[in-house]
Amino acid sequence: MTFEQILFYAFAAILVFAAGMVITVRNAVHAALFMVLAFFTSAALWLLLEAEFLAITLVLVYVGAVMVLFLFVVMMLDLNTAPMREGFARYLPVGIVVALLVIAVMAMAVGQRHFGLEQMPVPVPHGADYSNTRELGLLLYTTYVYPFEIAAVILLVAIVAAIALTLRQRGGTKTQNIAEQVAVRRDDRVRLVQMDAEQRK
Amino acid sequence: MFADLPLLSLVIWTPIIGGLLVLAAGSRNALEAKVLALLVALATFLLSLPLYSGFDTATAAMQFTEFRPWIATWSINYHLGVDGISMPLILLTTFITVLVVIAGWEVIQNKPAQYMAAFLIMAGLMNGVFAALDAMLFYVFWEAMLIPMFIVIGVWGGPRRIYATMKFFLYTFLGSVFMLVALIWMYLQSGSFAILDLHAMPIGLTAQILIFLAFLLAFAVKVPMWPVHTWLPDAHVEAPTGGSVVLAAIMLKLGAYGFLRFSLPITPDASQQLDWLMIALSLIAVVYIGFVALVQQDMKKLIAYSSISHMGFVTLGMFIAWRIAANTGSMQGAGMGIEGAMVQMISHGFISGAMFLCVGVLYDRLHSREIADYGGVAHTMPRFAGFMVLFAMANAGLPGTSGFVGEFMVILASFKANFWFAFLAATTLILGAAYTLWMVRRVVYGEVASDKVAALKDLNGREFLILGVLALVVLLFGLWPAPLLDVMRPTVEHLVQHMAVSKL
Amino acid sequence: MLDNLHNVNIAIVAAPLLGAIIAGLFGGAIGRAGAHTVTIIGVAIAFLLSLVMFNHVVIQDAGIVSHSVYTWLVSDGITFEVGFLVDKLSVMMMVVVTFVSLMVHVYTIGYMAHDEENWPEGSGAGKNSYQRFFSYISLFTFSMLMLVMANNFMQLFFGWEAVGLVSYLLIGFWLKRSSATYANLKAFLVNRVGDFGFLLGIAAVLMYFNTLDYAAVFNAAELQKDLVISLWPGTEWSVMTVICILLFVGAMGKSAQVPLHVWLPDSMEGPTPISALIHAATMVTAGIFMVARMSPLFELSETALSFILIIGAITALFMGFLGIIQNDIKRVVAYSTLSQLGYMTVALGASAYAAGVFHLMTHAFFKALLFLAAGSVIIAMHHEQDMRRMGGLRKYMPITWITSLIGSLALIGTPGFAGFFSKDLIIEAVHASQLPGAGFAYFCVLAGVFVTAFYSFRMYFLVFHGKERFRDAHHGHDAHGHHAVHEPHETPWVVTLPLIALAIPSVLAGGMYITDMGFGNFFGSAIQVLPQHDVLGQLAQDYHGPWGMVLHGFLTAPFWLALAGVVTAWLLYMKYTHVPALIQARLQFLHTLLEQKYYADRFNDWFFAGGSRGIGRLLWQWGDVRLIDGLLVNGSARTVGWLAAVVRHVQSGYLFHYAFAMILGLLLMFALFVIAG
Amino acid sequence: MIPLSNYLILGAILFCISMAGVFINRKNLIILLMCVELMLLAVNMNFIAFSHYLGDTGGQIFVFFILTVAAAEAAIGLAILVVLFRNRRSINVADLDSLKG
Repeated sequence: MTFEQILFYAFAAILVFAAGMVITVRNAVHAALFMVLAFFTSAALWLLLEAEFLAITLVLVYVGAVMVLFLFVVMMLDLNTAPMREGFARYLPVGIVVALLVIAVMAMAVGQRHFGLEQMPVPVPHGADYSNTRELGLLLYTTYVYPFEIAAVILLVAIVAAIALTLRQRGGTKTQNIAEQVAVRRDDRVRLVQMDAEQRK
Repeated sequence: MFADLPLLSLVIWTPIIGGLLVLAAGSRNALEAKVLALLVALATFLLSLPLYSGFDTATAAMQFTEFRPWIATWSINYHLGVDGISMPLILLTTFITVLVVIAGWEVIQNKPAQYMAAFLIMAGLMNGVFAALDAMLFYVFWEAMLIPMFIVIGVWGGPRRIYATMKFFLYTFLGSVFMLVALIWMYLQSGSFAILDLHAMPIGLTAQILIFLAFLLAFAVKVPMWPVHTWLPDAHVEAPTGGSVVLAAIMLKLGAYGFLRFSLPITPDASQQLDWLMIALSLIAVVYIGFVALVQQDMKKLIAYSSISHMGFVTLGMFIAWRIAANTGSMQGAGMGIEGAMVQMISHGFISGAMFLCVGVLYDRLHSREIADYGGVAHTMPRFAGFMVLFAMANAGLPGTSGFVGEFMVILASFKANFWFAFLAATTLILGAAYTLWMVRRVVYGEVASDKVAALKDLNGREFLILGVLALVVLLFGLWPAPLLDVMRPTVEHLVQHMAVSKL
Repeated sequence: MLDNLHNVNIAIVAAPLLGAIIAGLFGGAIGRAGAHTVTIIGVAIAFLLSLVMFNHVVIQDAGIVSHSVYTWLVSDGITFEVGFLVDKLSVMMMVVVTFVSLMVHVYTIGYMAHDEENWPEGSGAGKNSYQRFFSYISLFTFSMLMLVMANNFMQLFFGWEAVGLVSYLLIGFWLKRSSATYANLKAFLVNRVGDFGFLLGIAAVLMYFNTLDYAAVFNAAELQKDLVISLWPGTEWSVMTVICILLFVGAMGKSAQVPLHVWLPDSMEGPTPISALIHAATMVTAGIFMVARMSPLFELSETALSFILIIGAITALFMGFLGIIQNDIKRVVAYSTLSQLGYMTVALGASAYAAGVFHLMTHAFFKALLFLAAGSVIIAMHHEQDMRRMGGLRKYMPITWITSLIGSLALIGTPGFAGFFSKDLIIEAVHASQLPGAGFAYFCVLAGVFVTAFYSFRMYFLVFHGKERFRDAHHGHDAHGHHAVHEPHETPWVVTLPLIALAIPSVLAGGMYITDMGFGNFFGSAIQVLPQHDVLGQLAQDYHGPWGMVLHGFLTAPFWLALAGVVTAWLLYMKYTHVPALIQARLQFLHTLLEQKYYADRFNDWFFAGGSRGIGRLLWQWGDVRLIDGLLVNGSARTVGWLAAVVRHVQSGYLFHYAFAMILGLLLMFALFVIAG
Repeated sequence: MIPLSNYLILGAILFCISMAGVFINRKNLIILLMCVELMLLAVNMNFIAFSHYLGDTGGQIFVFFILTVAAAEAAIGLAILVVLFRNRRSINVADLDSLKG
């Protein structure tokens, strides 16, 4: 077994373990942390596949941003997980059986028979001067430039949407309405009354 | 003077447009609407009279034809015309409509204008069914006609009206869908929806049998034949009097008309192959339903079952031809069967209509259809009792009333086919008399059953008029059916000749 | 000349019809007197014009009058017409019918005079009941004339059913009585059973002759006699036998032959004039008339004739037995009618059509007389019908008494009276007949003579002689219970006049016409008898005029049997009045059997009426309600509903359910691809 | 030498685990979102593996886009989740039934 293979199987095992934990642990924070582990191992596997840029991106974007966001949300909300776990044990066997069946079928589809080394030999590794980032950049800014722009817009929309959804005016908070302050008139504030003097008692 | 008018279009569209006007008028003034409805119905009836007087009894061809392209892409045309089979039925429709409008005059308190309008529109649509010479036009009228009836039962019906109306609608609708499939198939084969073209179109035996069965489903439900008859008693029981009258007098005839217009001429060979089925179902209808009618406790149900039994004669008369040919070697007698069926249809229209009106008269007063609630009605309503006995006798097929003529002819014809056919058919002589007269005995005769019966009022002028007119017609056609037969003879002869020629 | 006769024919049927319509529809306007005047005039016109026709056809012997009035319908090349055939047979019937009817009309004026007592207070139907009654009997006269004057089967059937209708209306005339409405329904239905056969017979005639015209059918009959029909596989019936038996089934219904006799005794629920007119004199003889009319057909089937012979013989004897134990005066006469109808039928079966029709005529007179006399007694007794509460009436109502005696003597066949000639002729004819069953029939008719004499004179003695039992009877008769004993008194002239008028032909009609009708060729071509069946022809060889026959009558068995019957009746009901009760006690079983009318009514009620209701309920509840509606119609609706309910669970609204479904689908698709590929 | 199939099977396993996760954690919206992320990861794994073995960088471009969209999706999903929690004090899927008739 080569070093490469050892790496692959080790990381694969960790990945599967982490994924399994994500779906089974009771605590959502733990689940998020196991997600982080899964992303890290995936990134390592992607490095084996010479996708260095994406591996780094995965760690930066997912572990650094998305999972942190998840953690924020999980911690911010006061979750009562007990009712949400009901039926867990009941559905677990079914879930496992279905999952195993799908795995079996998929493994038959994508197994050695069709995608083994005979059909798909391992490509020659690139030299040290090869830059995955440069390759991607060349493609991304030429052929896929429009999708790239659209992706940017999507992200923008996501930002706007997320803010629009979560932003709210809390009732009871004291804020200034500057426009109203500026537009105020004398009549709104001062009322001149004329009244007879009252005799003191 | 009438010859130049598009009479058939007029008898179709006058009541429909009139019905819409009545609807419009009804929101303002109920009385105005009723008068308008009566005028429209009368006008339609008068417009249909020239169809008889101007009818040429020497030819079997379609008369008063009108032709206008409608949907040219699929060669669907607005093609109308009548022959000796459909013309009397149109007259029956327009005649019964007038009576129904008068019958509902004071009885219907809830939305009278809409009630009248529904009947007028229905009359127009039924005239359309009888006059259509284009299969698609026929189908459109055929289906459209369900809607007013659906509304009439559903809105003005009895306590179980929703069940009844759904049953009625689903039953009839289910049947007619198969007819549509058959029509489209034939269109794809022949490229024409004209009924007369379809008559001439050669079709293989298997296809014929399938088409026949499709038509059978559509028409058997309407007739109705055993075992798809159970919607009728429910519909009749729940329908208002007018609805029952139209249902029994005209709507049932549509199915039988369909057999004459479609099944027999389009698929003669299949009809010949399957005539055992038709005869068996007809005889079951006559005998089985006769027994069932005997034990009914509800007057309307009893009459509804008797309608089914009488319609069994109609289908028997129509499909007896090939058995006659097989037994005697000639088609001599087939015409009598078909003519008997036609006469039976017309006469049943009058008699069952009259019977339902009689029950309606009682129902309006006592709000019960149960036989057990009555007894001794003759003491308080002698004039009514007279009519009731007359129509009951007509229903039992007494010679001298129109009810006899059709049964007589059909029995004579079926004897030529087989002794036992006639034997079973003739049991109606006993059964029909038994259930009708037993009901009469329990309702009309005897001691006054209760205080309610004692307080009954005899017929008023309006009711007397309706029943009187019907009584005259029933007696007229019983004593002198020749005018009716003369009209349909050439058409029936032509039909029999047509049936005798194989289309394979 | 002939055209005039055609118009006469039309007038004969139109006059009573018109009277019926006027009295029926405008009864309220014209009042009682108007109603009976107009109907009596109508029937009188019919009677007089019938005499005109009689004069033309019989006395002048100017040939038959046959013509059609209008075409009823034409179908499939066959013309159905309404038309009249007046030959010697029908003209005799016309005269008898219109004469008896006229008498009954007159009589009814008296009988129905107090009809309002029979109706509940304020009954609308009772308001013009008198007028309506007249309308009905005129309508009956019209129908009966249509029947006898028909020249084709269709019209015969019309008249046949029309008289049934009127009979229905009249039996149930007092419609508040449950027994009356039961009886009329029963009468109509039993008649319908007969008509059922009759209609099939007509259909058979049409099938084999292609016409319904009498003349054409009779002319062609000979040609068709060898045809056979297979009613069920493996059997072959002569067409003529089938036709004749079917037609005779109709006659069995109308003429109340066993087993379709059950309606006639019950029909006595109707007012007595009706019992006289319809259920004794005319309508019930329609069957006899019809068979005589169809003699050219019946002659061709010996099987059918034997059948008729046996049915008639059974009716003649066994219905007579039933008369013995009846206590209701009208029922005795009714059973006697049944028995006499059996005699006529026997005559037909023996091919002695003329004798049958001759008996029909004499019977019409004396039976109408007996009924009207019974009615007269009933009027006098204030609608009491039980003979056990009568007796000794001869002192109070002499005319009724004498006429009844005449009627009874005629009925039992006392030599010299009308009944003697016709009945003796029948007995001799049966004796001479060679058909299978003739021996049995001969025995029955002979025994019947004794029975007839016995019950006739039992009735006569119980009513007119002996103790005046009405004095000690506390009849709780509803309307009259509070009265003291009524002194019976002779009925008014409108009642007695018809009695006298009918008594005359009851005595004379036999002797006058025996030569012509019995042995002569009175009916000419109307009745055809094959030479090998011509029993009357054989008897004619020994015939030496009516006086010879009367003298000979005293020496024959029937006379002695009748005398024995009278003497027995006298012994049992005049001399030793305690004996009948003793006999009844000793022969309890027999008495019960007779009292229950051989259980025929019970059986019919149980088997036919109950059975058909049972079948109806079964077919309805199980066939329609459960099987078709429950299982097929609502069953499919329920199936759709159930399916929808099941499928609706899939639409839970939970995403994970949909997701799971998707996954499963995916799995399946994958599996499919993997396995297939 | 690692054959392509190993990566693909790994992706399949990952996908199935997340699928099973969707199924067994059917009530916890947060875990559901995480499972969706895992699924996308499995898909990405396949893309990259193919891209490597076929020598076509285009596959990685897709991964790039998927990551972008997934990030956006996570952001909006979590935002919705927060709003939801604010309104109903629960993120239990079983409680979200106001659309059910």
